[in-house]
Amino acid sequence: MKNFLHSGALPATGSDVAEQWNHLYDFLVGMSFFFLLIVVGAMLLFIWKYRNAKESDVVPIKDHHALELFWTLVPTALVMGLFVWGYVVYRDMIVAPTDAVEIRVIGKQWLWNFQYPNGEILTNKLIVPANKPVKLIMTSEDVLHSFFIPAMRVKKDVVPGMYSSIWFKARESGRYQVFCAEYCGAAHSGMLASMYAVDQDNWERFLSGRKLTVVLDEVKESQAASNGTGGRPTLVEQGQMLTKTKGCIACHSEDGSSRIGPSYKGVFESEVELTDGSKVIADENYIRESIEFPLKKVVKGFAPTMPSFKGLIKEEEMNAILAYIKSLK
Amino acid sequence: MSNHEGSHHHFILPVKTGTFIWITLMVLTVITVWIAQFNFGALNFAIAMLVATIKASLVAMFFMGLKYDKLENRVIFIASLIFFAIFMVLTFSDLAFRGAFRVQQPFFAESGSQPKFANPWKVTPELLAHGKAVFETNCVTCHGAQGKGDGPAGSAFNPRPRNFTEEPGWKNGRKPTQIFATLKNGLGSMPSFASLPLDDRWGVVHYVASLGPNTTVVTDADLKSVGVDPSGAVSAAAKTLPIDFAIERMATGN
Amino acid sequence: MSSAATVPGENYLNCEKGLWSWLSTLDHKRIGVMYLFTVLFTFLLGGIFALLVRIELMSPGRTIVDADTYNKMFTYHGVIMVFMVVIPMIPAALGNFILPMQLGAKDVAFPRLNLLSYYIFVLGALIAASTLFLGGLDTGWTFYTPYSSQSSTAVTYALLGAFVMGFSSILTGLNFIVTIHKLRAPGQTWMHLPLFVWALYATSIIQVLATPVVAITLFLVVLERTMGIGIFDPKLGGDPVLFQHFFWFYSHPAVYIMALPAMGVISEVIPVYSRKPIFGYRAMAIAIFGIALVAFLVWGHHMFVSGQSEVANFVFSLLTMFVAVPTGVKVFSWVATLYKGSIRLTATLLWAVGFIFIFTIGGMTGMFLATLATDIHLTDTYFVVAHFHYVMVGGTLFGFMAGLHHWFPKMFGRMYCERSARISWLLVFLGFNVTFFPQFILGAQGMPRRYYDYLPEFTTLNRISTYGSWLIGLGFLWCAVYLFRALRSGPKAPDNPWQALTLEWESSSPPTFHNFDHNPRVTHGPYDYGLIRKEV
Amino acid sequence: MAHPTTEHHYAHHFESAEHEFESCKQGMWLFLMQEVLFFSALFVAYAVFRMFFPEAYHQAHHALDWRMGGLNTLILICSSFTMALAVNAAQRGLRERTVWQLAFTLILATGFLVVKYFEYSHKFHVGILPAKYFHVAELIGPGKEFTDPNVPIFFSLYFTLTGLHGLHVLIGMGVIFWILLRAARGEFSPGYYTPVEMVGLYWHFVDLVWIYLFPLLYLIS
Repeated sequence: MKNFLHSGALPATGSDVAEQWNHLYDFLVGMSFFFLLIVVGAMLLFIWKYRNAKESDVVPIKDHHALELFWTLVPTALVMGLFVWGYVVYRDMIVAPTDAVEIRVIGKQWLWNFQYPNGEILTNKLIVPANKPVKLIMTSEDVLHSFFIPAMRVKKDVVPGMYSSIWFKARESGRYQVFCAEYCGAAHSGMLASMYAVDQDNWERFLSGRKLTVVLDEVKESQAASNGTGGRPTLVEQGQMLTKTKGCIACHSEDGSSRIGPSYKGVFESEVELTDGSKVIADENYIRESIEFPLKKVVKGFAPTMPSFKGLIKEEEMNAILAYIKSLK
Repeated sequence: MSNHEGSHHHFILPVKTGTFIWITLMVLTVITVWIAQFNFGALNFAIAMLVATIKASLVAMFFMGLKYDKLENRVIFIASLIFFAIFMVLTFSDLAFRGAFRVQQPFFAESGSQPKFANPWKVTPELLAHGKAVFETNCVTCHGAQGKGDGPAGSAFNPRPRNFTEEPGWKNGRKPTQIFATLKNGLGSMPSFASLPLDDRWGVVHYVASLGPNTTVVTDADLKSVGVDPSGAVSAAAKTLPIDFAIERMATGN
Repeated sequence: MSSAATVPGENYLNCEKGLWSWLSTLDHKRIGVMYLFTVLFTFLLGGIFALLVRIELMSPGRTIVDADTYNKMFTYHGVIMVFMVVIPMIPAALGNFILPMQLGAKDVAFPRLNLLSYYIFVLGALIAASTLFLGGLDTGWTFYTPYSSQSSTAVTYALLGAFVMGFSSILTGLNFIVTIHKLRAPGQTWMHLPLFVWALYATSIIQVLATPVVAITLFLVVLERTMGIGIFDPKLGGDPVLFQHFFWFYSHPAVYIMALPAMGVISEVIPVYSRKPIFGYRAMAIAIFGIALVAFLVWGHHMFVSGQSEVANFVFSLLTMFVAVPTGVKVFSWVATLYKGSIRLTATLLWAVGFIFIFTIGGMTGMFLATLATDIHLTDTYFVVAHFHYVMVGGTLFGFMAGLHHWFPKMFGRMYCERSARISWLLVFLGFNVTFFPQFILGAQGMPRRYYDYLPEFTTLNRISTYGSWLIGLGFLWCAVYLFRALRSGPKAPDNPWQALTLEWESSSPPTFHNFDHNPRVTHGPYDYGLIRKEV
Repeated sequence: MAHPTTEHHYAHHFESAEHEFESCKQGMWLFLMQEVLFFSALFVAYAVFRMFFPEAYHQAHHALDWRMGGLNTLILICSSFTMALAVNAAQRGLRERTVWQLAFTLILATGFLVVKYFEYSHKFHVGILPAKYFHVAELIGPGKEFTDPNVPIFFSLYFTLTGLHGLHVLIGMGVIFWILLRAARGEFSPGYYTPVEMVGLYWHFVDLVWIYLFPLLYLIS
């Protein structure tokens, strides 16, 4: 029964709270169908039964107090019960255990930065320990965003000038999708992040800056794409992944279409015209400069809106991104 | 509509009653001001509101004639106040209980990443040179290399970017503190440059101020007005960690 | 006053001729008709945007437009549909025409104010529409700060447009309240008022009480943009969530400005076509006011994840639960009215039946969103999109269509083709469910709303939804065709084609300039079907 | 005091002049109802930020001169009184007195705006502007420095509240002038004085709002 209701209709159940949430949701679905069946069933039955009945056969019933009382009081009791149930689950959703791992989140148009206790900052990549409560303390740099992990059934607006928080405990390690759920402008739908729940050993490795022993999903995907050559992904593939995780593709397409900024396709070593009319060759230096100081040399026809990524991209990552852009002839 | 017929007597407020109400209102106003001179703590607010409500009731009941009006009209007016109260109470059910998470927001307070220049509000030739360098990376696209507002990207904007070499037309004024505020908050199409380090910003401010005629100097009073304590690096106003500073630190990871 | 002598065949449509006689008319019927055509035009506009939005969402990534354009399209769809279609649709268009007639009055209390309201509405709509040529509008219809105070699009004009339209709504409400209080015909006691009047009465009260708050709120955002007052700007010490309180203090009751009149229409239609008194008249009237009152106490349920305090979440969730009770009473009473009636399944009743089906789904899914825990996951996803379309489109629009088909012969003196009307209903009803039911599943799966691009796994349901939207479009297109044909060459309508008992049917079709040839006197309840005959 | 109604032609959908008058009056009360709610959002915002930043409110109110505010309160109360007298005169058919009282009301309203003008221009001069443009170039006086960072938000509310109220005063002056002309033309009588009474209600409401604004803005301890 549960599988029938959930298959395809709900995201994965990632935590114990999500499990509780599912029960409540199931109840609501059942209740809705029950009432819908009563209302629509009765309606169709009456219409069918009394269609074209003679007007003289009409029984002019004006009211029935007992019946009315019944369908006032029963729903009242029902919704009160529903409120209590909803509130009980809600308490579990918002009150974080005191031993939760705290990770800070900053939303900005249109990416997520995650700041870890060890000082690491990752963009659009949230690494958390599995089976341990995690509390996210979030704020925004510009407009409203909303941090939403469907599998954990948690969501909270990220508000400038204010800290909001959510918590969850992922049951299993793996990749979970993160969305921005509050409309925040042009690339709202590109403001995605991946959450990776890793086991205790890897979490400690991550905190101490050592190499993880697990291969994160996105790398696995690219392995499959690289046609079974095995081993680590190529530099170009890494670069492609990075443009996704850093949020670049929210504004820069890889297929030649214009978004907020120019497309990567064919840009490398081409001559681009800048807003001041001068022309530059888009070589490694120019692209790197544009990533770190985006407002310095803006391509003609585009607004100077890109945030600086200085300090957010490691040298190795920069190399991979450049290699990737170079590959898009 | 028989219920509307008949010779209903319009109530006419007698001049004598009106005069009495008027005098009472004047006296109550004087009382409000007088009481405000004493300090009863939280009670002051309650007293002020009580007196105001007495005055308002007098106006509504007599001048507006609600005391003698139809029930319907009385209900209408009182209902509007009830819904006002609902609005207030339910909004406060959020805001009065939100305190813990709120970030106190200083408006011009700056704070101390390790600056290259101490007290950057004091002009020095080195700071000016530094400001020129910062200007050339961040501002020339719109304001032009000479600061004449003729930068290449500037042509896209309406109004055009400020010409720094002219005296008139500065929306926020061209005292250094005022330029500083513009840098911090942005103006029209110009984005905020609050993310630049403090001394970078002051450098730009001095450089921009030096481009035009009649360079003004920063006085201690000016600095105070933007929340900078002239004697030290951090303003006393920044008792709590300012949010943009916090974000800056978080984003750069130090 | 004595009844005006009428020339046979003369009615409100032909008593004066020329465009100017329309533009300067003080006749509530003509103003109602002008509203009707204005609203139908804006509905067409909003509908085109809706179809474009759905086409863009046919496949992930770019389909026809870029992200910026998409954001503007859904914003225009929302702004037009909310402020220019569903809010004025029933009260201003149908209400203006029908309300005074149901009361037995010659006009609304303040005819000049009524015309002024219309022009204010048009002015506001034009100001808002001017943004189309001034850089567009990309904030979403909710205008949430700080995005709306920072967006470089023509937000200021859109806000001013909505601000101006707000006053049209307020003045219409004011006018209706006084009309209902003061202009009832002899015998038209409170307990003899048709439920449509009750519904418009409650609606008007909401309009007068709530609309000024959104007016000032939008104005504050204008000041924020132009003068930097910073009340909603966290950088200046303001609070962006406060905007949401102000906004929803109006916009939640506004949902009932949209839904209550539709409920009123349904309460008119069902007794007429089942030849039976409405079940539980008194409870129905009380329920209307119950809903209107609770409407003001529940706005915070739009903000469960906004960062508002847990106390507020608790209070608002609890209060929201009570909306279900009067709404349930209404739905059950409608169904009970059908019991042992003599059902004539006309197109009008079909729209009403469609209303009950869709509104029940809309209401039940509202429970998911009122319940704190489930709301956390579902809010800001397509679940919400589906829910409010089930309430707004399924509710208001189906109610409007029922009302339009019910009163069309009275308004224009022509009959439409019943068969065509049923086909149109079938297309819209099927199309609606095909469009929006998949969106419940999309939302439960976690697809956030206002997304230009989406993950590949959401493709199938999105595509089904888009196909459904074409069915809806087709249905309304067909509806426009047969109604237009009826206007031009439909058979002449009798005065009371549906044998209804409410007062508006006592006048000729179309009504004369003064509505009635005699001064009407009410001697029976509005729904005394089967009771009057017995007395006779 | 029921007067013959023959001199006023009421609209065709009313039964009598009395009926029309009562309807208009109720319409006016409903209009005032929406006015209450119109101002309510600003009062809620005022209360919210007062709760958040009590110290800022306290510091900021030093920049407002309670003498000016008090004077304006007295002016408005007087104008309310003259308005009440004008309505009284119109009800009794005293045409000349109606005109005079309305003229007094207009003069007092002008006085209110003049005082307001001095207050505003002083603030603009010293750099007290809505929050984003707030830049105080000079200190207000010894011991009255703004040290709280949220002072500007108070002035945003001050300008919005008093500005909107001022706008109401301005509109009020317009309609008072309009009925003054009509009264001078002798259009009103004991049988028909609806516009005078309606404008009177509006004007008292404007006074009513100020009665609260004065202590809320000028007298914060």
